[in-house]
Amino acid sequence: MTVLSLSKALNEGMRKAMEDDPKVLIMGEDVGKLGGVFRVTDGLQKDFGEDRVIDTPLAESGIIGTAIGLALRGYRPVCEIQFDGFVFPAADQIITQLAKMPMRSLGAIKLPVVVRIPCGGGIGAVEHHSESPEAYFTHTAGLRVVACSNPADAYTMIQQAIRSEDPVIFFEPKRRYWEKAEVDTTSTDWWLPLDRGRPVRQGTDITLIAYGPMVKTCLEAATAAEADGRSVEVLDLRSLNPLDAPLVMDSVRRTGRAVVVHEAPVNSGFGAELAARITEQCFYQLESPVLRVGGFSTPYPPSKLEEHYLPDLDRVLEAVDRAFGY
Amino acid sequence: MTVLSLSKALNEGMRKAMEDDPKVLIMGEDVGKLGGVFRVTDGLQKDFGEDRVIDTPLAESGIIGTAIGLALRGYRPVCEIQFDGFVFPAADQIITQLAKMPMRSLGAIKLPVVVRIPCGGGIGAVEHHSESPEAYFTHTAGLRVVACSNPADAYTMIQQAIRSEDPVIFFEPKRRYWEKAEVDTTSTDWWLPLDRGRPVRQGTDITLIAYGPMVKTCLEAATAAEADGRSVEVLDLRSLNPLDAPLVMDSVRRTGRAVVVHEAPVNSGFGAELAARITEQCFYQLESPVLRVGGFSTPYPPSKLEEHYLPDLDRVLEAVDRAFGY
Amino acid sequence: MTLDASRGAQAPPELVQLLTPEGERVEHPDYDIDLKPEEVRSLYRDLVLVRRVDLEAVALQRQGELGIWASLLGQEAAQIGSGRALTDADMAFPTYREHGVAWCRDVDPVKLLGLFRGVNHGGWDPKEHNFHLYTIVIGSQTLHAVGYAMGVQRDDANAAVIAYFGDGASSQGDVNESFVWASVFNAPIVFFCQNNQWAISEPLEKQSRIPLYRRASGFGFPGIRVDGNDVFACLAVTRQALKNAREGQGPVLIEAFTYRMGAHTTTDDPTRYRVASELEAWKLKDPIERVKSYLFKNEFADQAFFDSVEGEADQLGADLRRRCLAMPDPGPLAMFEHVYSEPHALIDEERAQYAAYLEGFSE
Amino acid sequence: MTLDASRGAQAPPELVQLLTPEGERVEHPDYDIDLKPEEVRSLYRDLVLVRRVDLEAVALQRQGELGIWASLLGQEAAQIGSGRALTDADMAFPTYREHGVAWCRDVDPVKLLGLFRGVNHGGWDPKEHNFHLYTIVIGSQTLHAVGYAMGVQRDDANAAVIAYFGDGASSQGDVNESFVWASVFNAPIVFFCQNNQWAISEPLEKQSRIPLYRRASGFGFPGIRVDGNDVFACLAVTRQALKNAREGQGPVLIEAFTYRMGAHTTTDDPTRYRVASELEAWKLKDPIERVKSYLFKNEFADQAFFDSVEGEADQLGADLRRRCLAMPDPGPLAMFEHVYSEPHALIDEERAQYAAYLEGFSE
Ligand SMILES: Cc1ncc(C[n+]2csc(CCOP(=O)(O)OP(=O)(O)O)c2C)c(N)n1
Ligand SMILES: Cc1ncc(C[n+]2csc(CCOP(=O)(O)OP(=O)(O)O)c2C)c(N)n1
Ligand SMILES: [Mg+2]
Ligand SMILES: [Mg+2]
Repeated sequence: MTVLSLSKALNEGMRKAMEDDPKVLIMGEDVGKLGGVFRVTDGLQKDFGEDRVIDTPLAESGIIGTAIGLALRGYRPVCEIQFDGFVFPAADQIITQLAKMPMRSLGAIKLPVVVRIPCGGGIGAVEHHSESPEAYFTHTAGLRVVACSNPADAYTMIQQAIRSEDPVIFFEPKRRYWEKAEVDTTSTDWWLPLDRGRPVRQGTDITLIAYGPMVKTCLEAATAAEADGRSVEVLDLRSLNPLDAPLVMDSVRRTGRAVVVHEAPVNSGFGAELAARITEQCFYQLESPVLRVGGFSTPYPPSKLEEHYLPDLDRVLEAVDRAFGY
Repeated sequence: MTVLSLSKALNEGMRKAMEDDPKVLIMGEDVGKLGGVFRVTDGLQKDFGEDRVIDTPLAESGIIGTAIGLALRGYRPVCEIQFDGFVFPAADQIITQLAKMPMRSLGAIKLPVVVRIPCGGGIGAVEHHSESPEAYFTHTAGLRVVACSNPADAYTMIQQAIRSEDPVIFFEPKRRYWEKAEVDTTSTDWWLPLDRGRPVRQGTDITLIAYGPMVKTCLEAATAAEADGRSVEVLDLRSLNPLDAPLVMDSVRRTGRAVVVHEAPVNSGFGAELAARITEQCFYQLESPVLRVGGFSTPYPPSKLEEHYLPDLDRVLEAVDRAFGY
Repeated sequence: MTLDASRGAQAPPELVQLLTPEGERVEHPDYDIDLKPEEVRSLYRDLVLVRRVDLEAVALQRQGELGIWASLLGQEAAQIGSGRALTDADMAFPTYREHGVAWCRDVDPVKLLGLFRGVNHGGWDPKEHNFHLYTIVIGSQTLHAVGYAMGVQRDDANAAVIAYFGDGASSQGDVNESFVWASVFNAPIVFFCQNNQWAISEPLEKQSRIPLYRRASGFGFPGIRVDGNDVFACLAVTRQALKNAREGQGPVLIEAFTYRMGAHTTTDDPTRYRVASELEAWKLKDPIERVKSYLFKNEFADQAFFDSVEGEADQLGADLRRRCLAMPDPGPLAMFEHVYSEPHALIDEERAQYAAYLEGFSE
Repeated sequence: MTLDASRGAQAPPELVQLLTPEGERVEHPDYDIDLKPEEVRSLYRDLVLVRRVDLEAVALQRQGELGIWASLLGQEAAQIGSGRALTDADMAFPTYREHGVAWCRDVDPVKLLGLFRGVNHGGWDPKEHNFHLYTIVIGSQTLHAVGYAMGVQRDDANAAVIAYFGDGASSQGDVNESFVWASVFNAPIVFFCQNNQWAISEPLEKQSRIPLYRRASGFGFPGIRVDGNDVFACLAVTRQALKNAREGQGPVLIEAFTYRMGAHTTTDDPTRYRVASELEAWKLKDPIERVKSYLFKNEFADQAFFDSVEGEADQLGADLRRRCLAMPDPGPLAMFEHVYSEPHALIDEERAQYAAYLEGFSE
């Protein structure tokens, strides 16, 4: 057992993957000497050299496009997008090429490319540095989309993502980078498959569904709700595409109520998919509609307002209350 | 009353807008002499000149980026993206700039830019020419997203979109371009506001919700369902962002059942938002979950398979049946 | 120098030409090529055969057997010349029009038809032929090519990469980013731009106000303009560029100055935007005629040879047609295949549901 | 010629310099400028004042009053020189670091702080100052600038546009597309690239293997490299380029060869990736010191003048600090404003709901 911060856990996971497989490459802006603006790739260039940890020109489409080419040549590139809001110049390469090329090739091509995206708000940053663009990717067939919420998952999931033969969009909750926890780096017995979610708190009255940064917020809300006598179950989805549907449906069938929480705008967000799917599959068990807590239908606001924009304990609890109002 | 095809109605609408306001410009690939690959801008360059109907270099980010600049200078650019699948190189300019700049400016800037996107399948085309990317834009705050389904709406909505002070993503159902109907080009009394939907068929048992190309499909399904003794209401949303929520909710509260139909993949598609929102607002009235019919979680398939991928009368009816199974 | 843009553009003095439209061999200070008669005959054969493949495909489209077709008519020399310059270890990234390069890479022509017939999005194994799938999104493949070349560098392999794109594509951000990458990493790549003067209805002037080969200088690597209708020149220049790339000298941009003799695709109507005289002028520069003249004048081939190639072409065309019609349609559940390389719960669920739905009909 | 990249790069012979680091006026065959002493004093004053604004902002960030700050330290001459070349009718599109240009466009410095303090995303009216908002997404603004310039063309206005971007930005597709557009439409635009040698931790070599000003030649318009620490040269070269643009001669790329003396932003730690000696070498080329020397040597200014500017700077700094602290935080419902220019049902609904939610707490 080692105590690792989430960012260090990612770093160790990548290091392990690079040691295990010489085809694994790291690429992105400032990932080399600087170790990335969040230091997630700290020390890797020093140890693996400039050919394996590549400081790229400043162009996100170029990063993903060349990563695809490297993958076609047998490499396994792990790309860093510096901040969530800067993934959009790469949207075309991700959506029309990375996601679709394997199917286009009738299976002749596999693209084991990982796109790491530090995501979400809460760090007092300027515009474009606090976004949660996951719904753009969950809607894009051909991609796997995952989000880690804690150091242990960060450590295992990044390795699994790198080993996956499919392209993986890998969300990292930037405001949790510095949170620490024990991680067992000596065994893989405890690893959960990459496409499985995890119940992080048992409960009987309502299910909170979250991923990435909001898992912690939901756990806090669950604890607070307990004081009101409500037994709250919390699920950490981990994988958004594919969804661990059995996990979600089993829980909601038991509790009869669900609230989905994410930082991205509610409107057309991933919570909509969850709500729609849960309602379809648990219609007779639902005591209240699946409620959604998330960002508003506005651009991410200036940081002085982010506490209002971001779901917090109070807004989650208010939704829980509303759910019980039905 | 004139009989116009949908594409000609768009053409006439743009012509009218250009006559009314010298600041209106058309820009895009092949929009000039060729009149666009679907001839939607046919004849406009001849009549308004190359300064107002601009054949651009082949780069979608450039089209939207320069359109933003022209709008900053007081122009009202109407951009054509040649096919749905080619909007992604412009994703960054649309999502981080066009959508967000007005808010960024605290209202000092308005961006009356229209982005026309011929969308959807059913024309036997090759990859990237049959997609329905609306959900990427409904999730993007700051944009208005609309879709026309018939010549009359095409004629009015394009003019309203051009007059709107907000950026508008304007979807045109390419497989309906050649369908004709009477359009009253002499009066504006009958115009519906751009953000309002329209019931296109009255019914009492179930509500079909569609937009763009699927409106016609739903109308056909409704007629077929009548034979089974089911009275089906059909709504043409027209505006996806904002949604005409009163229209939708009133209908579903009356019928108690709803099926959303679109060509885009169901997973994280716009139907999810509708389903989630309807369930939240009509929970007690719903006799069955809101069901969704749409594309599968695969890239758009080769055209020999598109009849399977695209929702058709049978798949809509099957969903209607399923809804009545609850 | 007889070749010009025929739209009043100056005859580009920089253009590398080794065989005139009249079939005369000419000298060039920097490039030369020594071709034995049988090599020239073999080039001629390729030119004729790919033109026939193309003509047959156009005919198949007319008869409704293909949804659309992008003809290479007029660009045979650029494609055969550059394609034959490749070694087996080299890798090529095409657009959607490189049927001639596909031919050089031993891709069975019938496999090219799948995409246009709508039975698949790409019907061959790129690794088997070192020929990537066709890419429709303009310019995207140039970045894949550079990435691949960076892989070649890391493998220390004796190989180079060639990326095809059009004059229109030169405006895309991706293409310019690929120039940045290639230059910064000194990647072993040849950018082969077929300037066929048109991007659908837009003439070159809508993409650039200077010759395209000069774009490279802005990124710090050499650009060369070659007579794209001269198969000798295309072969010589591409061969040299690939060799330089393999030897670590980094990227080169080749602009093959040519002409799209046909419509953009079978759905296009070029009479809407270009004048007939332009086409007529370019017909005089036909890439096949000049090789024929050369062979004939030099008595490197006789009528029997030309007849036999013609016969081969007839057979190829008939065979292609037959095999096109025999191509099986994919089954409906095929669309769920290969979306992911590993099992995926949602796809499995949808496949099962749709299979059940189809079952319902057959009952 | 004394200025070089100080990382072993060759001293670029092409660099336009009119004032040496030692404060000597030098001649240049193509560019000259005739500045009266009071004009030079005024330039000096601007340089000193914007540096003070910057220093104060850095201090405010250190004290937690700003979330982050992007310092212009070292780039004052590039910004004041180019900024002062603009006429009122000209339009400027900045990145996030053009505080000196903002100063020239009469944007109250306190308005620059809003973005960095997190009270807004952009605090001034671009139309009022003909100075667009800061743009954070690298390179995006260059396309806006070209579009704006195309509007200027259509208005037949006597104006030009200037687009600022960094060396790192030169790799972005958008920037290269803006070159294509500007060239094809012959737009009245000056691209002003501040090559401050670094894009966060990446040295110029990661973006280009040749001097950046040469990029323009690949797109068919002129590129010029100017000593970016020489305010005279920046003013002269930019003025000329803008004049040419206004007169219909199309785009120009100016590469201002300068240096980012500070960290990328206040959250950056440049000691991780660059050596101290580099900074020391560039200190000798300080953009302010050389003007001071020049004024002093030529007796165009005395100590009293320098003292008075210093006093003004002190006041400006104190004033900025006071007004920064006094900046009101936005109310929570502000985030629903200006998302759309016309009423929007969803925003209205969410605003009302959130207002009610907040009400709930105050009860
Ligand atoms: C990103 C993108 N935008 C638009 C299109 C539509 N389109 C297909 S081919 C073409 C013109 C391409 O011209 P060029 O690059 O010169 O190649 P050519 O067809 O002449 O070989 C266009 C605009 C596309 N395929 N991809
Ligand atoms: C599209 C995009 N990608 C990444 C970033 C993160 N980022 C901010 S500044 C910067 C470096 C910019 O370098 P340069 O263009 O040289 O400008 P400078 O900061 O040196 O003035 C990066 C990578 C961004 N803002 N936008
Ligand atoms: Mg072309
Ligand atoms: Mg820089």
